[in-house]
Amino acid sequence: MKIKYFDHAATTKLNEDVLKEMLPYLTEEYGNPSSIYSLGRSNKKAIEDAREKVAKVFNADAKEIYFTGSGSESDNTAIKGVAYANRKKGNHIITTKIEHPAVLDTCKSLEKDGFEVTYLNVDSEGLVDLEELKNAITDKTILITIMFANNEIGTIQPIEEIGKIAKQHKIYFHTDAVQAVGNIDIDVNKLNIDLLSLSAHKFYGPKGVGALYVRKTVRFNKFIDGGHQERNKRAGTENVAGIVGLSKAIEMAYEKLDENNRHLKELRDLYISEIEEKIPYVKLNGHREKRLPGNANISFKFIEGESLLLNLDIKGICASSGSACTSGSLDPSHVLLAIGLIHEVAHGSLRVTFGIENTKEDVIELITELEEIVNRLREMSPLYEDFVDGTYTM
Amino acid sequence: MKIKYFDHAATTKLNEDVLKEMLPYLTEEYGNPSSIYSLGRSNKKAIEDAREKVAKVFNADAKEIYFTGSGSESDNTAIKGVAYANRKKGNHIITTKIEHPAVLDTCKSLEKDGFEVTYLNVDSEGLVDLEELKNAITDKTILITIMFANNEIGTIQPIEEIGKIAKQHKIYFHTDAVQAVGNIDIDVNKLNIDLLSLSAHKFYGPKGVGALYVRKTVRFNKFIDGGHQERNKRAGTENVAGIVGLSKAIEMAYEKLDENNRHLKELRDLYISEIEEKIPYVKLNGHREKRLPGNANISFKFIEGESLLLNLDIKGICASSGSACTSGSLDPSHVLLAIGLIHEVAHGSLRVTFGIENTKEDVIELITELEEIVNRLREMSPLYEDFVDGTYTM
Amino acid sequence: MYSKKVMDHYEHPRNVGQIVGADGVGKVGNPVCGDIMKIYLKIKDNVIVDVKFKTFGCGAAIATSSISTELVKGKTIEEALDITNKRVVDELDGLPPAKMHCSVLAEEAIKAAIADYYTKKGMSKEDIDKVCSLKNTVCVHSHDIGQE
Amino acid sequence: MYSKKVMDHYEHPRNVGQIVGADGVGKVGNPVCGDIMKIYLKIKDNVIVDVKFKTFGCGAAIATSSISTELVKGKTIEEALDITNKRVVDELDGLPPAKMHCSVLAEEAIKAAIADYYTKKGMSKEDIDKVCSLKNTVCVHSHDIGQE
Ligand SMILES: Cc1ncc(COP(=O)(O)O)c(C=O)c1O
Ligand SMILES: Cc1ncc(COP(=O)(O)O)c(C=O)c1O
Repeated sequence: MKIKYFDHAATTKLNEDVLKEMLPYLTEEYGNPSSIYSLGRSNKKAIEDAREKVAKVFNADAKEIYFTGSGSESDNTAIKGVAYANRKKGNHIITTKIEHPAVLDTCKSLEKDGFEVTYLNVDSEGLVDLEELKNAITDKTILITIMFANNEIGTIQPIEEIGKIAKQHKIYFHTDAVQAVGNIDIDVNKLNIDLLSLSAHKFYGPKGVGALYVRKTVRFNKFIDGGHQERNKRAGTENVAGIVGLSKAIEMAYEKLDENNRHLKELRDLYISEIEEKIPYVKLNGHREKRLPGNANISFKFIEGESLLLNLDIKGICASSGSACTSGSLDPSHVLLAIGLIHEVAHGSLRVTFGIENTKEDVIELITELEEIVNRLREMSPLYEDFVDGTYTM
Repeated sequence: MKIKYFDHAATTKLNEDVLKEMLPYLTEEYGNPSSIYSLGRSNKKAIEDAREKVAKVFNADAKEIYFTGSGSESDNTAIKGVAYANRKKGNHIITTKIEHPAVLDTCKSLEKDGFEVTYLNVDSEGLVDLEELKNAITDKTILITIMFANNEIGTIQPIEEIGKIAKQHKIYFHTDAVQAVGNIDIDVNKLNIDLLSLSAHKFYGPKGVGALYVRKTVRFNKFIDGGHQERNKRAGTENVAGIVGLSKAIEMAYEKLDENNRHLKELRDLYISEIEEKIPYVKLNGHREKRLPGNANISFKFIEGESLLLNLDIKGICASSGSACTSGSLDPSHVLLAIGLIHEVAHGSLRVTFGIENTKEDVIELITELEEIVNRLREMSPLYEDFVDGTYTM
Repeated sequence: MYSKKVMDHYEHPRNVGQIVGADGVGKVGNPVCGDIMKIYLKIKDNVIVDVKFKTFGCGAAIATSSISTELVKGKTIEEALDITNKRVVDELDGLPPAKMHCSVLAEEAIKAAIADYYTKKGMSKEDIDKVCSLKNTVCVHSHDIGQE
Repeated sequence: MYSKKVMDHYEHPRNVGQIVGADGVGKVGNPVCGDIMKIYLKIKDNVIVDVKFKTFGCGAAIATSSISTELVKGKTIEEALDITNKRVVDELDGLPPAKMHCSVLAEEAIKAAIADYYTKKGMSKEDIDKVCSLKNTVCVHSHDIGQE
């Protein structure tokens, strides 16, 4: 069965050209970048060239790019690194309620160690309130960490305004841009971003490699102690193939950014409008315009997300849900609850994230399958029965 | 020019069969292991199968294996993880002066945060003194971390005895086995090892992936905060291809352990005896018998290691040195100083580490080249001139 | 993740629907938790002659409901009351630890339907509780315990 | 890491050796640091007519010694004293930050040899210091500053 993949926010397929660039570093170019002989030096050079490529995308300097083992490691490094290096200045951090666990749980860890964290609310479309942000700032605030775009509902935050506020108050500004990179044009200087996390596998690069941009002026601690790699900021023999792959993937993503965005938005808008037209009792989650080009998150009322996913899987369709059953916790997605969804509507959410290889035909097929599955699941839903009977409303 | 590679302690060439096992996960099997559809489940299964394979090698349970991004991350996770989770029991850690920076610097970080660390001495052959270890134990000691085999001089520690002492005193025992894994048979139960770090690229696996064995009974904290991957102990989308590669590489290494060891020892012993016979004023560093099968570390007096390496590089020969000039610090290798070498002898050390693809002919060629280069460098060495003149001894 | 048997049941759930004029209806679970099961029983001479279900929930919830209806169909009430959540799990060739609560829910749904039947028959609440040993299912998944 | 020029000089160092009965010999550096340079000068009518060196040290130490001997050969003493470490670096098309100290060592070695020549001529220590401005080279690499 041919797989129809609509879960590009979870991960993407490694681009063939990217793999081609990686392969020498998985075969003949096997030296350790720290070695001084030519087999080592060529690997070192590959890493430095990769750093240049990544820096260029963000209008940054190569010395401001650090490679890591994942987006999560980048988030941990950024937040813990700034927190512990600037503890003398203050112990207060501001973030939001809808961050990825790599940010949220890092903040919670810091709370256990004497830091204070403000978790900003978001409105029903997932946007932070800039006034609330300003009011949260104290003279102990050392870091604002707010994600660029949300991984579940796709909402894009007013990053430029947040950057301005951070700069005015001389507070470091970190953004988890794992979902934004490859989809949105990002100039760290124009946007006043001091630290930025990214993960290669979200933009057709390999899994297990990330990067962190850190402005030259930012003081931050080393997270993984040991050798002098990454200008003494991240120990461990470098994943050279992964780093080369990351840089090629990001370069390709930004070469075709506009073209790809146009394509993704077309698929997304087609999907949303068709679903809203064809299936009753649905709700679009996230902001209608300020959202990632490939993201469509819709709740199908009266049904539960996991069973929806399993039925799609039977048809070879890959998508994702904010249902508790797929989140590994007791509650449905903290993001969906933060935008004010009641639990049962959150349980019925379906996140569809399009990628460059998806076609209009794919989307139409998806819609057709969904109509049928949603109908069937509603037919077997006691909530829907009660709703039809008039004894239940949501 | 054909490269003659004698730096297998730095890194190894990815085995072709290992790459073959990895490739599906760099192409069609691109799902996120956390996804519930089949493309995700097959990736999850690949990781769990890999975990089984690794566990089997150490006579451990699959649930005791955690995948990480490097040997350094494994060391950081083990030491910081145990330290912070057991702080209430005590704040004292015992290690040695000859650990890899991934252990040493982690211990130094912990010292800044209120932990106390004892750095055990080693004798002139690099062995720890078990009595000194016993005497160092206090009722605040929560962790002993001693490397299995040293990366520079190859000395293998009396791990079983250390394990016994740790067990008697109910102290967790971590060993950095990055250099040992793939070269030495390791049964974590027989040796009473509670935590063990390894790194795939040291045994013909890929760079950027490591693993950590942690006995079920050990309490340790999560190091990278975020998602629920690795049974909620290490956040971040898994490097599936890397993990699959690691498991295949370790399996292959242990299938042929005896055969490989016989080969490596033959090359090593040939090299050491020929050098000692043909080149005067040399010194073998590390223990003559209790050493890694492929490791030969010899100081060539009156000359400096980096220039030796560069001259070898010109001939396409890859090796390594404990000279300050290659260590990225002011001093020559802390390991060579710890075994009592004077600085200038430490500067002149050459580490040659053989691998399975090396042949006897390679070794003879290496010796021939070395003779010539050492002679030439001595001819231009003012130290050698003074030594010949009788105005300098070392 | 799921066994073949579970997958078969959520792909082709048996006895989906409702019974108009059922002799007993049980509804357990909570929309907040993401699981609701409703079981309809037709009972004749102490025997369950027909059974239908509706479920809002995950794949395991659907599969446990479906298999439970198969298990009770044609059984006496006493036999049906003997069906434990363990039996449900075994019949499905196992469930992931995180999904064990679904089997509990299925057991409870059957019991709740039988209790409803007894209530309609005029049995006292205490007597019903004695026979059916109804627990109150709450939002407790067993994930985290099961995974560690 | 190293420029082509540096690699050429450590691969084919010029003027290696010693001069028996040299007019001036300079030796700087420290075996503890891993760098020692020794320069031999033959001086006639205030002109450096021959120069040889021996060096214990890394590739950059050898290359800076080698290029320095080329730079001073045939020059007057005054011209030789004008050669700065910067000049040495430029002639080698640059050095990595961590290796800058080698160029300083080379400058010092030349000056030390000239100072030795002056000493043999009977010049006072103060006058020599004035002319040669000898610093004491110490074990300070510039790695960490250079890399950050
Ligand atoms: C003994 C030892 N420990 C730890 C490490 C670190 O491994 P990695 O570079 O894969 O992080 C190494 C390798 O350099 C090593 O030899
Ligand atoms: C917004 C966001 N942050 C962080 C991450 C973590 O990235 P990784 O899984 O590569 O560590 C993800 C991806 O899951 C994400 O979507």
